[in-house]
Amino acid sequence: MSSLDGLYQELILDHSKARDGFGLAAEEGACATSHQRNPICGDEITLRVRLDGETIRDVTWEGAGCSISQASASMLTGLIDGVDRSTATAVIGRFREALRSRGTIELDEDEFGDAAALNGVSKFTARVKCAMLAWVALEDALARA
Amino acid sequence: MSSLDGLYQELILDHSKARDGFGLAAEEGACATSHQRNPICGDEITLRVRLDGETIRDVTWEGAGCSISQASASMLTGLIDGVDRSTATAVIGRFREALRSRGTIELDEDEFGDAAALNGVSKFTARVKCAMLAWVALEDALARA
Amino acid sequence: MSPLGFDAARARADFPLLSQRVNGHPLVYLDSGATSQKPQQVLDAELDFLTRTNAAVHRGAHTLAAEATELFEDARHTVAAFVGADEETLVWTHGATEGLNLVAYAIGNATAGRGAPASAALALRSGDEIVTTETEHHANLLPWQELAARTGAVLRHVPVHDDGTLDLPAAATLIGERTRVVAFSHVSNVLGIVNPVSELVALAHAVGALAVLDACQSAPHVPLDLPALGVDLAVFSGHKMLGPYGIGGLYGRREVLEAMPPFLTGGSMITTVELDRAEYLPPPMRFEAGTQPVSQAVGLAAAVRYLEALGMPAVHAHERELERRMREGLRAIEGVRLLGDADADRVALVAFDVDGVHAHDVGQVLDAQGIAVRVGHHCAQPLHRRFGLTASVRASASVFTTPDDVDVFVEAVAGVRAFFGVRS
Amino acid sequence: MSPLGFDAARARADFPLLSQRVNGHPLVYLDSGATSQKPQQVLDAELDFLTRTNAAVHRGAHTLAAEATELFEDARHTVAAFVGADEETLVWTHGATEGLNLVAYAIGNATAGRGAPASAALALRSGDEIVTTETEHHANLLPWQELAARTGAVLRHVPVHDDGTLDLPAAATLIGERTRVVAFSHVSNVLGIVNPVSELVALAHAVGALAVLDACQSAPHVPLDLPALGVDLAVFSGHKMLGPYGIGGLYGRREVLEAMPPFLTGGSMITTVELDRAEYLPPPMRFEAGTQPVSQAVGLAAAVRYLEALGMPAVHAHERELERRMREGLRAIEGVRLLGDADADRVALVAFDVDGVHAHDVGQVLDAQGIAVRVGHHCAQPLHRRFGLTASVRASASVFTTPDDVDVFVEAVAGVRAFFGVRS
Ligand SMILES: Cc1ncc(COP(=O)(O)O)c(C=O)c1O
Ligand SMILES: Cc1ncc(COP(=O)(O)O)c(C=O)c1O
Repeated sequence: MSSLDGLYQELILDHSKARDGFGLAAEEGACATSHQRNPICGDEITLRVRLDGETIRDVTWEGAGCSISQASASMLTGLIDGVDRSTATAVIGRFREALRSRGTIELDEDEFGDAAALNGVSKFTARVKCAMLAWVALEDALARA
Repeated sequence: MSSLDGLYQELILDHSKARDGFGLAAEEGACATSHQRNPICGDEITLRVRLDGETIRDVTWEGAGCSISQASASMLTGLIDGVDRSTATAVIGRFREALRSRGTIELDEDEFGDAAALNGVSKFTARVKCAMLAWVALEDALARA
Repeated sequence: MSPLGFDAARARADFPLLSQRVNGHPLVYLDSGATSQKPQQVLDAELDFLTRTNAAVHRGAHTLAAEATELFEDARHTVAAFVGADEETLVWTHGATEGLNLVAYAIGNATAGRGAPASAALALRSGDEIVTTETEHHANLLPWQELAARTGAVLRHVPVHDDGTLDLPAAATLIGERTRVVAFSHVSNVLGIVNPVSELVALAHAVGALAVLDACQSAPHVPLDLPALGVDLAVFSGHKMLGPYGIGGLYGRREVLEAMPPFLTGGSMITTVELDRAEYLPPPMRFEAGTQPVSQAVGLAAAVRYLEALGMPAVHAHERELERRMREGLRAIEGVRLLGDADADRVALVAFDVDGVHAHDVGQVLDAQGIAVRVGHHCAQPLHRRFGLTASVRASASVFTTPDDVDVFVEAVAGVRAFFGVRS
Repeated sequence: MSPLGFDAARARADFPLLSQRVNGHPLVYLDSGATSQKPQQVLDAELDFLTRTNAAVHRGAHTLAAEATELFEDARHTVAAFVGADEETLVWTHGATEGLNLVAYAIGNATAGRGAPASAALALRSGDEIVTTETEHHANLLPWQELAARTGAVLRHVPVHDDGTLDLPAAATLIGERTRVVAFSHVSNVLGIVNPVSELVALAHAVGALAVLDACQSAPHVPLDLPALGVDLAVFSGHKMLGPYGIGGLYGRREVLEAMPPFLTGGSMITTVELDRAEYLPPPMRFEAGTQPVSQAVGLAAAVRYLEALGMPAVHAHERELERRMREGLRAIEGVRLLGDADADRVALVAFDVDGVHAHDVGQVLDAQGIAVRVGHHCAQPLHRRFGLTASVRASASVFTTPDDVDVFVEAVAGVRAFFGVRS
């Protein structure tokens, strides 16, 4: 199960249980919310950020899904808090690129923090959508805000 | 072209030009008419018989089609004139059986007269419908009468 | 070998795909409910057709066209006989989804005034009811939803018990005077239980409604005699019964097909076409517009002959053995819940939930061991919602599935919760 | 070999079926307009998929399913690129007939109030007009007749000149304020003439009508760039372009596909399903209900790669040479009349009448010499009526057709009238 261990790194299993940011905050002040769904497995997420000018604050989310999608949302929460919008958008773009690269682009730990543990996902093309779910929600929320 | 000669016997080519019974008679007295169409090639025939009690009289027809269908209608005209209905129905049945037999059942000249020359058709499954067209029209006309 | 002399290991050797290793393990393919693998006999039949006889059917006078037409119509005869039907009552479709849409649209077209005078009997009035069940595949829900939306008809749904059996007393109440269509699956693709067709047909016919059967998940697994079941219409898909993609069948009682206006229109289903109007052929050709999936029909006939050579009663007995083994094995695993665990007549298909582990993750762990199962809602979202889930894991067997395959699978499921560190 | 370096004899060697003898003669297959033969590369691609990768796409998490999904989506990319389109604008269908029905039914569904708010723009009002042409295949006539009958729209038809070219001034008059759809073929399957797409698209767009192109007979023969042609929607069939049966494509401009309500409904085209309602995915998946013809999509991609390796400009040049040779040869035969003999841009397809000999009989005589042509109305009854015929003989070529094939064919036609004793 070595390729499997590459996918389900310890950090992922931990995040999938800890779920940082889980529990949607009330809509107060300048907020942006997005609901995303993976039609294949029925997984869904609702993600909300508060905006302090151009700065993202208080990422919270709610939803059900596989360990990859839950861990990814949890990791995103920590990564993006306090970051400004344009940086966040760029980070999401690079995350997507790496995940779609079939293992040819590595997620840099300096840039992606815990989320770098999602590296292994890019070799499992069917799971890329799971890992992307929260990130697509954030992208969509920012685009609407 | 030997198999072709088996299909297009001299008698068939002659009948396809002579076309006995061609030219639809006016509807007078006890008549039965049927219009049949081969949807594949667009060939059609309208066939009419006069009924003298149970006896078939004056078979006439009109229509356009390939040499096989025209010859077959022409041959049918001579064969069926003066025959009684139930005999005609039986003859049509045996004709169909022979044509669908892929060459295993021969058309008997005593029973089928000139139409026995259509024997070769049964080996050309795509042409069976052409040869049957007038006979199906007669069958239908009798069924309605 | 089973008592019936059924040798799945020997059948397995006929399926070239199954000889491969996946992730270093021998492939255990338990996703036949989604699509089955194809035996060499089917691949050969289609290839042979394409390399020796291929030509447009029902059209040319040339030799190839005549031969192709014969093979195509022989295939219709073979497949019709497999479901107990006459060839004139079997319409080729591209699959069950198209078949169900065909029926729904034909009824819609009758409602819009199309078709022969007899078609009027199929027309729906606002407030007429269409009854399906809570257990249906989306293919047997959405076409009816859309038909209802277009015609003002109302949808009703027969509920399902916790054990996966349909609530027949509720069905008897639901199916009433206004009911015009009762559409249900022979076997649900999530529950694996053989539904009581005759009872539902009787309820439908008692009120003059059409009984429409989705036989997708029964055709490859249980002996079928559609006319004997009394259904008015039934659909199945070739790719789920060892045949090619893109081919399926719609069976219809003669009178019902006769009354249905066309659905798809185009070449080869007409007698006369003018620029502004057309006349249509009788069934089955009325419903077969355009170039048909000819090589696939020939392939499906080969699939059906393959199943007949094994013998459908033997296939069903084999599957009953497998399903018992699967269910017993899974029941013994802590945290595993089966969806619809009734000891009814069944096919070898089970869906289950592993407490604390998402279906996707279960599937991934199995895949790493070479075991292919399906995860998700299996195109039955309402049924999953009914069981309080969004997704489940489904294992489904076929003629080539061995008891060993089942054991490997059960053992792998038993290890899943430990892998994810879920405490019992 | 042609000046462009096109070697049809070498291509011919790739087609296993063509090596056979028919009635004692080498097969001369001139029925590609009905269905083309398939090169080994296509047969191999499909077989390879079925024996190594086959699994349900877009669904499982297991390894085979992931690989199958990739091949399936790569195929979409390849086929889309072949017609100049982005993959999101290519919808899989089972063939051109289904594609045209999809468009007509989607418009019908929009008229019935289905779809998103944007769908309302597609709705027809009574008296709205749908324009096709006198030259259309039944597949591009009947779906519009049925749509018109259901919605109260009116059909109009662009007439055709004796030489087979469309009457453009008449089209300019016909296409007016009430016109909502202009549907026409790129190349008629009887005339072989490449129609002036840009002119017709301009007329359609000038009045805000949708331009729908039937590209069945152009896709295998001329380089295609559908977005550059400006059409809103276009259809083609795999089996006419060296690919498998049961697969085809519908190209649509993004905004148009976006506005279209679904046609077939079922699995894999939804986001959420409840018992009484559902939400649908965006295009192209919104239009791909149920199990798709996966191996056939992979096969069609291989066909398209085969054509691209030959080079579509070279293919077209090769065909132009063949069509000139055919038409010159036939014109020289007494009693032979060509349907639509304009020296326009053409593909290598000609239909003709032999004075005094029925098309069926002509076909039979050619078949006896191993030459496969099509006889009948070729699903274009109105066009035949326009030319005073019920049936004609059609010869149609492909990449594997050699000048020798054409010569054998022309010589055989020259002998037909003598065989039937028709005096000149
Ligand atoms: C019960 C049931 N009905 C309908 C379908 C749809 O079949 P297809 O996708 O082959 O059209 C399926 C399979 O997905 C099924 O399992
Ligand atoms: C011009 C044209 N349109 C449409 C069709 C229908 O294509 P299919 O039968 O593959 O659906 C054909 C072929 O028969 C055709 O030649």
